[in-house]
Amino acid sequence: MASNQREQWLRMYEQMVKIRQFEFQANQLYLDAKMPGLTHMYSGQEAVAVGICDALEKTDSITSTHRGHGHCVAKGAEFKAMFCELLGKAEGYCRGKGGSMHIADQDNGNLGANAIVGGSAGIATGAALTAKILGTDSVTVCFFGDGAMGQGLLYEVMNMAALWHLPVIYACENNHYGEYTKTEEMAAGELKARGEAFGIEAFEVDGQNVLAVNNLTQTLVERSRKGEGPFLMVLDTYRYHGHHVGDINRTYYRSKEEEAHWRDERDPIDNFEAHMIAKKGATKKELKEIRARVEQEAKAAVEYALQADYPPLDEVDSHVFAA
Amino acid sequence: MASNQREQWLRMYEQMVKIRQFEFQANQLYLDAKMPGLTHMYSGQEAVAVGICDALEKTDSITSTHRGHGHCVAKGAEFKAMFCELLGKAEGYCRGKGGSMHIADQDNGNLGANAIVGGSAGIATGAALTAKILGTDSVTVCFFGDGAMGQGLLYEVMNMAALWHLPVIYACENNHYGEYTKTEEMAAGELKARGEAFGIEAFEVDGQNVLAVNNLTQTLVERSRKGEGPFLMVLDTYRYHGHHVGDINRTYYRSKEEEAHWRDERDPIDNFEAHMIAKKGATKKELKEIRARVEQEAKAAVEYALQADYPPLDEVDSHVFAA
Amino acid sequence: MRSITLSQAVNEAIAEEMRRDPTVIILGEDVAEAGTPFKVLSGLVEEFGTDRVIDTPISEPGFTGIAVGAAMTGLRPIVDLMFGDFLYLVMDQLCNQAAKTHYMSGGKLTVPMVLRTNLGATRRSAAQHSQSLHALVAHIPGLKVAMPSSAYEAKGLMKTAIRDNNPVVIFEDKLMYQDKAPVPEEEFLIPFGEAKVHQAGDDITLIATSSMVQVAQAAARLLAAQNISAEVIDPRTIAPLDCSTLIESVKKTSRAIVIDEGHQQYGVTAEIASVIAHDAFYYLDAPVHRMGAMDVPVPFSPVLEDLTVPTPDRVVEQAKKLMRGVREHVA
Amino acid sequence: MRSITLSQAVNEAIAEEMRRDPTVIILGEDVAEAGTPFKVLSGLVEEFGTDRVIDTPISEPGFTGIAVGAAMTGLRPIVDLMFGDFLYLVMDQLCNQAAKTHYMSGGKLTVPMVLRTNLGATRRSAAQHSQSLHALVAHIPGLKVAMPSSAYEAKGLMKTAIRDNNPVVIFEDKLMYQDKAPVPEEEFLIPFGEAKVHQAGDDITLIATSSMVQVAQAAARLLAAQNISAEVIDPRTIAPLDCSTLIESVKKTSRAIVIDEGHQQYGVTAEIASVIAHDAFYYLDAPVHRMGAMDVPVPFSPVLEDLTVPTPDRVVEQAKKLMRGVREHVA
Ligand SMILES: Cc1ncc(C[n+]2csc(CCOP(=O)(O)OP(=O)(O)O)c2C)c(N)n1
Ligand SMILES: Cc1ncc(C[n+]2csc(CCOP(=O)(O)OP(=O)(O)O)c2C)c(N)n1
Ligand SMILES: [Mg+2]
Ligand SMILES: [Mg+2]
Repeated sequence: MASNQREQWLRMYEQMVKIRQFEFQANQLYLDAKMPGLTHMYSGQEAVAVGICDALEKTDSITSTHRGHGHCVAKGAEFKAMFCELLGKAEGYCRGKGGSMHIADQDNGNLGANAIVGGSAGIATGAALTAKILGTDSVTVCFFGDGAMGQGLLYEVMNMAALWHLPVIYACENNHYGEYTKTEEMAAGELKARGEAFGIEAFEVDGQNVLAVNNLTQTLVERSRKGEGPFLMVLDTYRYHGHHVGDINRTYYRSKEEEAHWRDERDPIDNFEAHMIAKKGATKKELKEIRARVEQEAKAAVEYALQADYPPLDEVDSHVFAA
Repeated sequence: MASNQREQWLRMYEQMVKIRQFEFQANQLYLDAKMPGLTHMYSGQEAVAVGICDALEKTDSITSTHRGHGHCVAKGAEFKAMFCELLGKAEGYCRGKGGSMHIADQDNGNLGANAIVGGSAGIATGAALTAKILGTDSVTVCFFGDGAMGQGLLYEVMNMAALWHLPVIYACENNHYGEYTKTEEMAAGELKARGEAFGIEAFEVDGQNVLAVNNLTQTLVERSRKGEGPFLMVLDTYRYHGHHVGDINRTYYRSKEEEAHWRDERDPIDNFEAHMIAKKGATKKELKEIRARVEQEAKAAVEYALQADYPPLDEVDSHVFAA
Repeated sequence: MRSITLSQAVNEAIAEEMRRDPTVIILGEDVAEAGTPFKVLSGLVEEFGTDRVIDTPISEPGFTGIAVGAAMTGLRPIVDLMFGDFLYLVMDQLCNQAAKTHYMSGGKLTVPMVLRTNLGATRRSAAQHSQSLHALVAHIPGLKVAMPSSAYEAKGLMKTAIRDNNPVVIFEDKLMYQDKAPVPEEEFLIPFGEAKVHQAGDDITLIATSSMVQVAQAAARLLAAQNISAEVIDPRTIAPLDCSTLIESVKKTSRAIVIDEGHQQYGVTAEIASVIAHDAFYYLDAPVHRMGAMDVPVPFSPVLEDLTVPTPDRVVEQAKKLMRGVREHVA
Repeated sequence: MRSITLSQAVNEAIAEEMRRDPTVIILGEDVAEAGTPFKVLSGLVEEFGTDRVIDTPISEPGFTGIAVGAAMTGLRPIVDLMFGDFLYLVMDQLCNQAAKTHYMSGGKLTVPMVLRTNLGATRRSAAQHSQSLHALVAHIPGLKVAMPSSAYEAKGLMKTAIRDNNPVVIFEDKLMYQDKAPVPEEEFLIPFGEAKVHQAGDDITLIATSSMVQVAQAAARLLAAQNISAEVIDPRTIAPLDCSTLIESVKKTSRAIVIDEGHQQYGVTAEIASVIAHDAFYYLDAPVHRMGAMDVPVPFSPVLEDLTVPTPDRVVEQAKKLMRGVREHVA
């Protein structure tokens, strides 16, 4: 196995573990009543964010969603500033003003989570327009859920992206539910066809397989840089938790068996771990060390964030306008 | 030829002639500076409105557009109340309050023109929802232009119509331009595919051939009544005038040759006339008499409307709220 | 009298009207089995079925438009808009279509629909889930706007809204869903355009909407302890607005504070304050004071968010300034 | 000084800024070859090409959203919204996204975009093409709102808008596009938040926005003939609002009328009137009077439409009532 491939595998593994760990701690903060408000867990979908973001450069952009911690970590964010943001602290990525649903990390190209379902489709497409007009070769990935396929805005911007050949990849994370409703009850026809109808080449991929996601993304990113975009990816995936941390009793909309199936059979981290070991890309011990290290980092970051200061009160009316 | 078919042909012919004549007079009113504001001519597209509306019952509904006179006539409206509306007179369908872009004729099932491109897509779909919930067997046709395919609202409601099997037919009048821009520059992919992607059976039809339009519509209306809807029809057609009556110099966006081609080769009235005569459905003389009678009716209605009263001034703040 | 929560009151109102009138339906996201994320509609789908309690895709403009068409043709749809912040998405269908159809058709078409949504910050939900956007719709002729301040008002106003032949937007305070209040078991409706004097007083009038009525009442109690007698008035509907009740009160007290959770700039406090300052001009002993939410997007951080909304203490502080009536304290 | 039309002024402003800064682009329907239906942008595509003057599909929410993203990443897009009535369609992208991004990101992301659109009735365009909806956006923190009242203002405000690092909404009066005014050939900018005193006066202050400035000026001339000296002030931007110029004027004149073409209820006149009634309270000799457009959808029929908008005669009538200052004439 080539050392750069091994490196990449370990990097993606670590990023997936980081996301899982981040969400574990965030959920814990909620359960311990230390988190203001609610938050939406990305656990289960790690291979999507990581497989995609690993194929991007730092100068490429992403837009994210209400379920955005995974995208944020995968695009390079640090635990400390993320936890600070989730707790409304001044050292958060947005000085505590955005919180979980608006976390943004411009330096790493994360243009922000968005609490309006589908709300960032225009932003992502606009970032791609910038790339085209300024002649940079950067690519933008727009993450959104199957539920966001209900928003007409998406089709408006996909149409323009297609007309103008913009370097944008629409990444639909089909986790089979929008809140408490199954995708089939919300979406007629085929999701993939919804890109194709607007002249966009579209792909379906197993969103639990980080290598499959990564390979496809690498191809599409390369093609996007050559002006062959836009593209639509529909990624089959699953969220392990409820819609948000408070959605505990959910058997009325999905069965425990279904949840168990995804966790037991299709976990993106477990399966990648098995794959790496089988292919001799890593040893069990190595991987265990990574998990232990990430857990320590996460715990330390949580401790740090809990102790960190809130923003000074006079910041309440700063940043309404830029200078 | 069966007498009921002959009757239908003559009826459709007369309706097309009425629309052409209505628009001729409306344009004349504009040129004579007797018309408040601007208006959008339907001339050239007659076979669409007539072919479709002839397949509907009075209890079926339509929603219309800024280019709505044709739909209004085809669904059964009278010249007098229409011209009164265009001139802002009290005897207009909307007491002069709506004007050309908002003309509605509830008694005949015309839920109204709409000055927001695509703005009536929700209304039409809602009317179909009413039919389904109340168990009437009425069908709604939603008229809109190729340009309206840019509005995301359309896809949102098509999706719901498909999910809920609503009796609605989306009739896209592709006249190849939205204002001063060609459809190809506004719409990526295929228009028909945009219905199909949302699980809607879609059809393309020659919008200049009133029989083709009518036949297809009859089938779709029947199927809609059986709960097999929704459907999308994309009708190939052409507007003879500019985008609105004031759009006179238009060679910068479309050629005189193209305009001549459509007028000379594909005129829906001329071609239907030739067809009827060839098939012995009517004589030249009969048709000439129809044209003459319609012209007289139109002129009389214009005279009437010009003399009619404006609404009393105290109506300015009535009808803001229903009792 | 029994007490029920605001959530139960809304649920009862809708259930009663749905029993009474088979044309009443509900459209919205997760309104059926889930009974909405706030659980306000729990049980309705069980009673009325999925034909009348309809789960939609996440398509606010679309299902609002569908409601407009349904209302024009014989139904009385209730649109459930999960957060008031999503109003921006439905403005075209609500303001260009629903609000204008009756007028544009010269009185022929009617649009009897209700859009129920919510308002209110301090729930740690950040800038896109905390707005109080009622001023936007109150600006548009053709819309009625109701703002219940308790379970009692929530029930009576909702029933009136459903029976109204016009588009009505009704804003519930999302922090108040679990608050209980006495609500009669017998049927009642609350007419639109009638303000409620929650508490009579002589020295100053506190006019407050929705979530801010509790704030005004708390302030009134604190003021009473300092021998200042405050009258607390709740317009209940801001369109139509019951100007005369407000003005008569201020003519009596000569001082007023208007408290509302929408942004202050170009917001509801401006309309109400300017109506009073105009019509009670010759009776005022001090300027009419406005207290809206701060003119900032709602910040996530709890320490900042709490600063953005009027509180009883801040109302008391202002009331005392106005009572002193000293010029330099007022500006 | 040469005189040019408001349309030319806008065109010049944009052309100058596009020459100066290659990141300025235009997005909208029929903005390129057609130069917009009002022909305001004629010639720009010839100079700057279709890469920078971009015809869009009829997708207002979509291209506004694209502009937000473009602005966040290095461009300065000008969004052309053909009619102000279509604002409803773009409210989410404008108010939930553009307006809040800088704040929500703790000051990291900026959204330097301009949304240019129009307002104004009496063009016989009926209810969906005649609205003046500037109050809606002025209510939202994070947006700046400019309202030029002449070619001069149109040029100076547009240039400032394009250079501003925030989302700016600029409303042109569609009936004024052919109106000429002196505009210097040399470059100039008009700062936001500075009202302009078009005419000094002693007896009454007429505060008017956009289309209503001409109405106020005409009224002032009529009043002068009756020995009433009116001061005419144009805020030029309603967000930020130059309160102090307005207040100083009213402190001097002791009377004010606020004139604006938006609907009166919950509109711009309410904000301005309540600011004055508060801050100039001790100086007022009569209530501040508001004159907005009637609270009705704009009717098509010319005889009705003309009733809905303030006119010089009606301003004069009100001014004279206020000058008499007699109680019963005011209410
Ligand atoms: C415009 C809008 N409508 C509704 C909501 C409420 N809401 C938040 S998340 C969500 C479900 C989104 O589903 P999906 O896009 O599939 O994302 P997932 O939660 O499954 O990751 C809904 C309805 C919202 N935030 N924005
Ligand atoms: C939402 C909206 N955007 C823009 C306009 C301005 N406008 C009026 S008609 C029109 C073109 C519509 O094209 P199409 O739907 O093809 O209808 P056609 O005029 O060709 O019949 C445009 C852009 C509008 N009225 N509404
Ligand atoms: Mg989902
Ligand atoms: Mg067209």
